[in-house]
Amino acid sequence: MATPTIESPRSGRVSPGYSRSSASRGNFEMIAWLFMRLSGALLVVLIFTHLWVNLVSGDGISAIDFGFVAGKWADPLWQIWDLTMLWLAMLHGTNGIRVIINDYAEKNSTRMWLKGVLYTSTVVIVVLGTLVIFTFDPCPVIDGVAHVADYCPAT
Amino acid sequence: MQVHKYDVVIVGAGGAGMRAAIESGQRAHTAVLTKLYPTRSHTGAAQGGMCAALANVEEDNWEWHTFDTVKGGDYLVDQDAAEVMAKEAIEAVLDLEKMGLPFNRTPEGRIDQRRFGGHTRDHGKAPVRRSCYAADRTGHMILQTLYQNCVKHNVEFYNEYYVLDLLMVDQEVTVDGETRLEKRVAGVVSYDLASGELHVFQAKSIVIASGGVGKVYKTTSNAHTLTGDGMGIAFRRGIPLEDMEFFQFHPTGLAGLGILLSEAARGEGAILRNSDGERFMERYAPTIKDLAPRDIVARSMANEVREGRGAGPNKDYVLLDLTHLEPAHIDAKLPDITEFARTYLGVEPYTEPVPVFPTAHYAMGGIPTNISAEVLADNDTVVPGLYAAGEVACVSVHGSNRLGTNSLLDINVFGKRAGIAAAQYALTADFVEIPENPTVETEALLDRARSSEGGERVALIRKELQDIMDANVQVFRTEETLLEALSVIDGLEERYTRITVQDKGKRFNLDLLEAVELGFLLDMAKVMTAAALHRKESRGGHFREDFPERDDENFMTHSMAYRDPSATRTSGVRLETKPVIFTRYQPMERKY
Amino acid sequence: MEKEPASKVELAPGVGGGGEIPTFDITLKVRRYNPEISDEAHWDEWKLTMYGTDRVLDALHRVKWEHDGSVSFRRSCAHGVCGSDAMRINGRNRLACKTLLKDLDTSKPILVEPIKGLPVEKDLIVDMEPFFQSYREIMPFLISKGHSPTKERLQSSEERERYDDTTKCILCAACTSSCPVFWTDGQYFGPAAIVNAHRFIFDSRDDAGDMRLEILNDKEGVWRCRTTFNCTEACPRGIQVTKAISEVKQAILTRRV
Amino acid sequence: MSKTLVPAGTLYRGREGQWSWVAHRITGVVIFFFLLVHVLDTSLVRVSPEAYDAVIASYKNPIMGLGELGLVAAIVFHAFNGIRVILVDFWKKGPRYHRQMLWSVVGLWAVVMIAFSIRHLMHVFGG
Repeated sequence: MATPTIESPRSGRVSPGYSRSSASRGNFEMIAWLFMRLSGALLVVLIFTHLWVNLVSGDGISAIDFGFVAGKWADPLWQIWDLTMLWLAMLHGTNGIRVIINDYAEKNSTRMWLKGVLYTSTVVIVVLGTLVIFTFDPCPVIDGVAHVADYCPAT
Repeated sequence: MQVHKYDVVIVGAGGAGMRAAIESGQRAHTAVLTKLYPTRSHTGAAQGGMCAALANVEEDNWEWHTFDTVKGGDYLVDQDAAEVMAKEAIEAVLDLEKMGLPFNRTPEGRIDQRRFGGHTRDHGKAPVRRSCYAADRTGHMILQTLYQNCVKHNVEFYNEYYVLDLLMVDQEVTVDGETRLEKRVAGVVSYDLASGELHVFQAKSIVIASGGVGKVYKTTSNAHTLTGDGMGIAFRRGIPLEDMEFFQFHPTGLAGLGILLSEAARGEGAILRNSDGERFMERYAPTIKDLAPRDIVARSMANEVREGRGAGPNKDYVLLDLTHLEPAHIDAKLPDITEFARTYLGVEPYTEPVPVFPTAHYAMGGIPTNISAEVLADNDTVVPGLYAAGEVACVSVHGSNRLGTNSLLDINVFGKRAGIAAAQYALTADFVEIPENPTVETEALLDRARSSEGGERVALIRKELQDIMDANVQVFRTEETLLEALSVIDGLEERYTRITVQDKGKRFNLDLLEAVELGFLLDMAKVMTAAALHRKESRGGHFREDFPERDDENFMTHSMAYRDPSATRTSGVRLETKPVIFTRYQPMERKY
Repeated sequence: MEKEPASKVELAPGVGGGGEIPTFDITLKVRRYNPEISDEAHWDEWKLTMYGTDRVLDALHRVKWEHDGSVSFRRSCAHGVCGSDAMRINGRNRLACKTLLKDLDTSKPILVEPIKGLPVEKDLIVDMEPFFQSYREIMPFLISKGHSPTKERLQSSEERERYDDTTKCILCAACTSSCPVFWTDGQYFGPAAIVNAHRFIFDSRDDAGDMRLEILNDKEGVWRCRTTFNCTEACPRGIQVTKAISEVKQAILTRRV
Repeated sequence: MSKTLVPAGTLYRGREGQWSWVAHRITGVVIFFFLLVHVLDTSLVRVSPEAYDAVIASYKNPIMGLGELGLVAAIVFHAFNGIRVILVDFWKKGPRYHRQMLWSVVGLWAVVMIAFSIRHLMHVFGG
């Protein structure tokens, strides 16, 4: 009836799943923890304003189009606003997901793999977003046709 | 079977065991075997404090402490031991403080002290503040602090290793050209609860510190695990047990449950009342009233109930009244015990008195030792390498009645002495050869319990044992009740041979463990009852209604109970006596 | 403050409780697991008649002593000071000896399971070694530099009060095994280890606070705490565990930032 | 030997603290994935105004409108509860009042969401 090969308890003392691999020195986790709180507080202001401007004030979402975005980014304040928001939100989110992966991915390989995907996408998105904000031309000339709007400088 | 080799093996990881381990671990290769995790030991349940004549809050000295201990024990105390304890108490408290114990403090930052039952200034003139404490969890803090220091010193623990046998051999020794047989200890056999395997530990010194035997009673403050195993294994191997008739009943157990409310409650000013609202201790101990020693208070309470002044629907308890104390004071000094009253009885101690009744609390008797904690095989022969300390031992510093706080003191003073002595012995001695087939008897014991199919239930036998002990061998005893108890125990012992253990597995077979424990309980109940029968006088915790007076002429002696199957009238327990050691205090009438 | 209490008082009728102790019926369901018999866990249930003052531990004892001796659980003192019988009762960590049956919903079965996150050995018994390992690693003992005084070290009542709460710990593991982070990440030091570090970090007599803070600054240290308060709610001693962890976090921050 | 956590048993019945943590995690993950998409769709402004307008137009249909409502709900909860977490961590009395603070978070969240829903649904359905 009994399975003959059950290990007797404590034969290996502490099961490997519980032994800390190696003590990590340095303050990375502390800084990450602190960053989450500081960036979180800032993001509340940044995002709530963003939501207010984009979704509540004026005609809300129905007013959003290329012109709306271009109109905002014509103003350097909004450029910096959105840039800060992009960076903080991405880092805040990435760190959040990193913690979740640490919590739930039991196998080292899974954890490495998931974190690889996470960090790659973060880098891609942050670089892409930054480029878009900085290289954005509110009055692009596409295929020789100029996009004209009231915020565009008169040619 | 696995064999381990250590210089010193300590059996039990309560206060005494760990105090010994801290000393021994720093001097010799030491292992501690415990059937629980160390921090589960019952030292942790002690609440009130630990007395030492620090004189931090008022004048005091260790001689007064010695006197109180001797008088509290109704002069059956070995006074050399009491002197050692009272004198070393001061260092013991300071040791603990240095190990980190968070004592409550005086406004000057010194260790605070409070009153406790039976502790007086100047030989009984008035209560004195002598008990050092950490709120009402002094025992908890002692246990934690000792464990912490064991961690600090890398003491090797074998947790959940249940010691079932003491390996004793008779060795020929030649002293002054004369050859004789001497009892020697070679090691212990233990049962690993997790795997069900037997492990033999060979050691030069062995310290038994396995605690008490309160579970022979139904109403008890003791843990389920206090089943007299250490006393049992020694007794079965021919070591006598001293003064086993003296068992302390703590006055303030929660009525019906036995859970302890510390004497510290009375130390802080709580008083006892009967159903008439009368502070009845004024009649029994006019000077120190509610702070009289435990035997007197317990007996007074039982007497109130017997004479019809008990409270409650069945008039079977008295009341502990704290309602005149400030709630803030109660919270600061007695947080845990007020919580017990709330949790378990639903009584609010700020506004209502708490139902209490005496609860079996502490074995004054145990394995006889001298003041170096060496175990005695008779009145004066030391077993080389075998030590005992704590409740399992009888030094005897408690005589016939232990004073409150002296148990925490006992474990620290004699635990330390045992640890040092065991290590020193181990450093000079050789290993004693372990006998061939060292586990054969233990295996037989386990196999018998495991394979017997008689259908008797361990729990039922234990319950009947506890019932008869509560009814017949409690605060009041007579020849009649004791004889009846012995015959009931004999019957139970016979039924014990026909038990069925339902769990047949190896892993954590706690069903089997309980069966083995019951064997020790039956043995100890027999010894206690036989010793009580033998002592035809009343002294301290032992009150014979048929002999209500103390009889110094015939009974100013310790009793020594030996295992002897030929002693049929007393169920295989032979009783002898051992003289009491006097130094400076002659017996007087014990009045408070 | 001390005045002698009255020799005799009038007691209110029915004072100190009293009356018949009521009985009631319960269904006790215990999560069973014994690798000697099967790799699968299952539930067993019993119907029992219990008394008003009975606790979950009494019900378990009743089962073990009268119905099935193989039901296995740890217990010792039976009044909440030894910490042996932490288990999950109706989904929450409690001490079986401190949980009165009458305080539970007895109309439904009472569910008893082992604490979560530690390897189960048999029925309600878990392997406590990982738990004690973490405890040992935070150096839970007083470390004091300089030579010790001949008498006691002085400590004011305020200094003593500073760490009073965390001295109450009985190492029952109810907190650590209630922590969602610990369930999935057994390497996390866990609330109990941090509580015991706190007890020494804030002890004015101790000189090794920095070393303990360094240990808990580890990636498996205090920063894993997500303030779910499960530990605080599970603690049978009423220790403000989350608060203690917060204080350790602050201590690490203010020394470093 | 791997971790033998054989009897998984029932769900742990944590209280407000545990469930707010669960909600905080879930909303966090939701927001993060939205953020990835949101950066990508906004990037379309670099491609052409038409491409951007086309994608944004799809955000304006009623089903997406409800999705946006959900997203804002998640953001607002995550934000308010985040502030609560910060207070628990940094305010001395935070741990004592964490439960009251959670109910305040939920209350505030409800108020904000009711107001926002009315306004937003007007935009979405009112055109």
